[in-house]
Amino acid sequence: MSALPPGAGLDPAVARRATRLWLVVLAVIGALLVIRAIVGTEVGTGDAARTVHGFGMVFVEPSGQGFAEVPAAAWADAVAQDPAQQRITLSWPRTVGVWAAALLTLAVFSFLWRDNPFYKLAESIVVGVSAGYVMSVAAWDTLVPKLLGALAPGFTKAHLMPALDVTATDWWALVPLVLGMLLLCRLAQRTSWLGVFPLAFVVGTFSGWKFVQYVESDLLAQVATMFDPLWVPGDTLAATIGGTAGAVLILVGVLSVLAYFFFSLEHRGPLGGAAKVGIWYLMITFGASFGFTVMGRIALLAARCEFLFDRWLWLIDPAGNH
Amino acid sequence: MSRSMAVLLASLAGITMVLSKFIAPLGDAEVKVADWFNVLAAIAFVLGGANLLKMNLLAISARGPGWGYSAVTLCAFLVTLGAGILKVGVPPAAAFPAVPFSGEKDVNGSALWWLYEYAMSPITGTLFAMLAFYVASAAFRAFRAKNAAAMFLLATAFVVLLGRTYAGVLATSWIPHDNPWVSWLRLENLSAVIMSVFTNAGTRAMIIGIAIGVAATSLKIMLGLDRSYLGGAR
Amino acid sequence: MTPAADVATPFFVEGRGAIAIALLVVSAAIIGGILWARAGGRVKVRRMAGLDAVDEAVGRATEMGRPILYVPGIMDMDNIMTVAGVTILGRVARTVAEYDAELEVPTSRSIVMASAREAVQSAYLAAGRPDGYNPDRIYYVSDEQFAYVAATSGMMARRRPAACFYFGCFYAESLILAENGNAIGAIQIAGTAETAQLPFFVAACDYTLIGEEFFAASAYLSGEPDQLGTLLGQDVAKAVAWIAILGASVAGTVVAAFLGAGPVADGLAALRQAMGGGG
Amino acid sequence: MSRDPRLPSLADRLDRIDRRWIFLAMFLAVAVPILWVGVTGRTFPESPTPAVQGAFDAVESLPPGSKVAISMDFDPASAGELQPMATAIVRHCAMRGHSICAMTLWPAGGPIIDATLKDVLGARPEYRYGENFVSLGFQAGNEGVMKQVNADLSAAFPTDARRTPLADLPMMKGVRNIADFDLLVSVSAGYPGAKEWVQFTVSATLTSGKPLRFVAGSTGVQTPQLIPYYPTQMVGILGAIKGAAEYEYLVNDAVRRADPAASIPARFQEAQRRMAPQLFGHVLMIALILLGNAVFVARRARGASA
Repeated sequence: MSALPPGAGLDPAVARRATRLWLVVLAVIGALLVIRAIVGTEVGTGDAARTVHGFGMVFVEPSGQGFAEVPAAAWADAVAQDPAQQRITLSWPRTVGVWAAALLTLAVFSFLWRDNPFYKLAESIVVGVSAGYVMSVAAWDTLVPKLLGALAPGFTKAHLMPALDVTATDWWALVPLVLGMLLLCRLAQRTSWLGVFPLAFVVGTFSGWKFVQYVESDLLAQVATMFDPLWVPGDTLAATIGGTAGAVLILVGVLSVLAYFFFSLEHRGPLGGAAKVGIWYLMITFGASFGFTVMGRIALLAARCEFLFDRWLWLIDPAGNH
Repeated sequence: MSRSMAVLLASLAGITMVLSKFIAPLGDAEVKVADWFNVLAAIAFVLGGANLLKMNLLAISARGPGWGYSAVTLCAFLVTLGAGILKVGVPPAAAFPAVPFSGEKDVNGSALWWLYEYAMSPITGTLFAMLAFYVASAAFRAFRAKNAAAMFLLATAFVVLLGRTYAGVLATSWIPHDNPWVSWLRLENLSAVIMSVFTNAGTRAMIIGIAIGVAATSLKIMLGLDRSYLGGAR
Repeated sequence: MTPAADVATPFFVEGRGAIAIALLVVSAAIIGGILWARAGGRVKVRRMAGLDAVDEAVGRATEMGRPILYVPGIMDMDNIMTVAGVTILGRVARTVAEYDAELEVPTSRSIVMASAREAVQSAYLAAGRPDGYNPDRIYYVSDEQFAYVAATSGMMARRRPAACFYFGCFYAESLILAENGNAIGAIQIAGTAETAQLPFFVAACDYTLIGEEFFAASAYLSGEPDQLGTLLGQDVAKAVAWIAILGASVAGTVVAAFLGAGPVADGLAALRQAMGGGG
Repeated sequence: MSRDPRLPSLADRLDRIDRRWIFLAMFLAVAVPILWVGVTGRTFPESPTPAVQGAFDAVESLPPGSKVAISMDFDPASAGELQPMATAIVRHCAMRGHSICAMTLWPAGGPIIDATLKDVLGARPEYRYGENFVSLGFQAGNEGVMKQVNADLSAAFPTDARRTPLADLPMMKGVRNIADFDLLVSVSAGYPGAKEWVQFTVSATLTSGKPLRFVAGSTGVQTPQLIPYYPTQMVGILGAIKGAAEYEYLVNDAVRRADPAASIPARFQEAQRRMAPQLFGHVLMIALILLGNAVFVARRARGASA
């Protein structure tokens, strides 16, 4: 394997080799999918059991105003009872969706190998879709209820959000509207100086807010936890010694880590010693935090693998989806 | 001139917020301000969206390398925005059949739901999952016992990793669990001790330091000493 | 929203004495530090290797003709870490302007983009290079965390910045960015107060500013007396906290081990409750 | 050095190993056990830690019919870790006959609540919406909402997710503020989440005469930040998928003790199933750390610059 970092490859010979390599990878993936389809999957039980060669399929049945997903086994059962039934059907949008999701998943993983057109495609899609998504959410969840709903409650309730719980106009909503308009003045060169006022307002208010919040719930409350006695009697001598040692180690740790954060004194002499112990505590904290996080990250990878193996390839079926 | 006014505005706004925590009639200022900020951030999307359009349109018109990806981004953005704002494929809410826009914007089956479920969610989820690979690579490279501090980092990560699996439980299962003098050495207990003593102390002290750092930063903003977020470099 | 005022509500919120005192102490310490520095008092600040390396990193990027990446976190301006990140950006941008290097700032929020542009533009102005400022290199990507990461990682793989700075509020993206920066051989300097992400920056970056150090960075980089005075003030506040912690611990121990239940124990419990330290 | 410096030693080569080999190893360590467990259906037993036992006991010890509020503050990106927790806790509450009130402060949390409630309560006809369980849905405002629910729940959530006013829901009779619940659970992936619930809601009730019992479920990365609040401000913590697996085990164990013949549906063993890739992933991480240090020591012994 070459040690080339991802993205390097402007040399045409390298680029040609990379293209060939990608063709091979794609051919292998394609062949595996064909084999998967030929092998097929048995869905349904008893008399309804049948082998299907498709996978990554989603079946739906009507439910309320829309459709609900049902396991492939339910479809097999329904077809076994009545081959002409139209209640449980294959959902093309959802099936295409599962395949799109699976291919996009592979495209993102391909970045681990190196930057490549598939990753770039996935990247372009996610940037566009997510920006559009967050803006839609902001429009419907914030602008409509909190701005339009506050300033024009009658119109909003009649046409957009009948369930909105407002009756009278709330003129306070003009404040963010004016601030927002000032911010948008940045779009034009001549008026862009007005854009600093909303910035000043936001940063100012939140600095006041966070000032009190952090001093209250982090500084004061954490100092207050240190009222815990150092002497911790337990049921047994071992418990007493253990509890007391723990309490003393906590105190030593808090004081020495704080000592590390002193800026106006060089880390020499007793302060230097304390700061060094402080660093050790910090490193233990980071090590533990790292260890805990690894767990979560592996779980996420497992979830993606399960998606590929379960919902797309139908290799496993732990939750009885097909 | 406008900058000085802006700094004054920041100070007044900050001081008002501080006072609101102590003066009862100002008590609901926080909720209001949080609402205002959300609305402002929503309006600011016009700035971000305009920038996104501009950057991608420039890239497309320049036909530089990779302009096709810009076109994809642009299409994905406009399609999603259109689907979301116009609630494409969203039936009216059951309670209000006469109001066409009354349904939830991302109800199961709608266009926005499809884009979220099958495009955005798998990509972002996979990017998140790639961390599993990166933690492995970082662990191999960075966790080396170069000095005492690194040794502590390494040893703790090791114990926690081992203690959180069945393997760790097996590895120290020979230590009697009913002898209080040694039972804490069992890996699953040892990682709990690390968490409740060392991590507890380290986190507490960091939280205290951070609170003081936030206080200093906020005060500097309210006093007008830090103004570079407004372009007021000195 | 407002309940009917059938009982006269007091003008001041009750039970906020302890927090008021704490705010006054912290404010007095920091303002005192500023005044001390203004009056010509000497403020010595210990070295912070991570910040001393900023110049070196920018210089190296200039030599190699590669851009410099600056990420001000992924949160909005209502987060103090983002404000600190933008402030540090102002200082870093000044160095970048002096070296005439190329700066790249992808942001995850529209308002942060606006603020970062202000900070960078005025830094270029202050450095005497207003022409070097290019607002198009400070751009909005997406509010979605991982969409932002996808675009920034891709950009890193293609433009190969020689120096990466991460100053602000970070979540899971910290390690993705830092590992990708590592793979392209960039010098990386990070700073955050998001304690959960510090291990990853420590593992994958060359230098990491931990917690309060991150908030001290802008003052340190500016080198102005006012700013250094705030560091002194922070230290005074920390010293008070240090003594309070020691005092609390001793008091708690004496009460628990020797005095037992009684008026002193009640007083201590009341004090603890007023400070919000639970039961 | 006695060897030809142009010939890199094994340690040198390992030191410069292409990280993609590590990626491949990690992929295999996770993917193979998933397939193995998926095919055989076997899981590992768990031994619950005190923090998880505390959470379990908090639900177990409440008398049937108690009111439990659950805030599902996460999005699909963290569902891998947190969904099994949310499912297990809701299921445990349902087994004990508690009333469940779900809410979320994350915009993407609404569908998660619906799916969880449907998944667990769908097969329990005795659970009727509005009487034994409600979903308040999503409310924007982060800490602002948490402060509001301290004083007045209906100010923060005027209606439930189905736009029914709270006053019209039988289950919400007698619930004026959050402290009227017997237990608050937050399953959270970050901000706002368990930490904020402690700071703004639970802490506020500690002085009000009726302390609110609080259980947190959290991602691995957030768990260390919650440790300082346990056990004073929170009675239990479920940390990461391991915490979820332990809780699931306790719940499933309770089911089996009540009825030894009961079969546990696969979807209620999700976290336990996930522990197999965890085990191999962790072992790989440990091996990588050991290998990294072996390489480091070997190269240092040879005098190579690190």
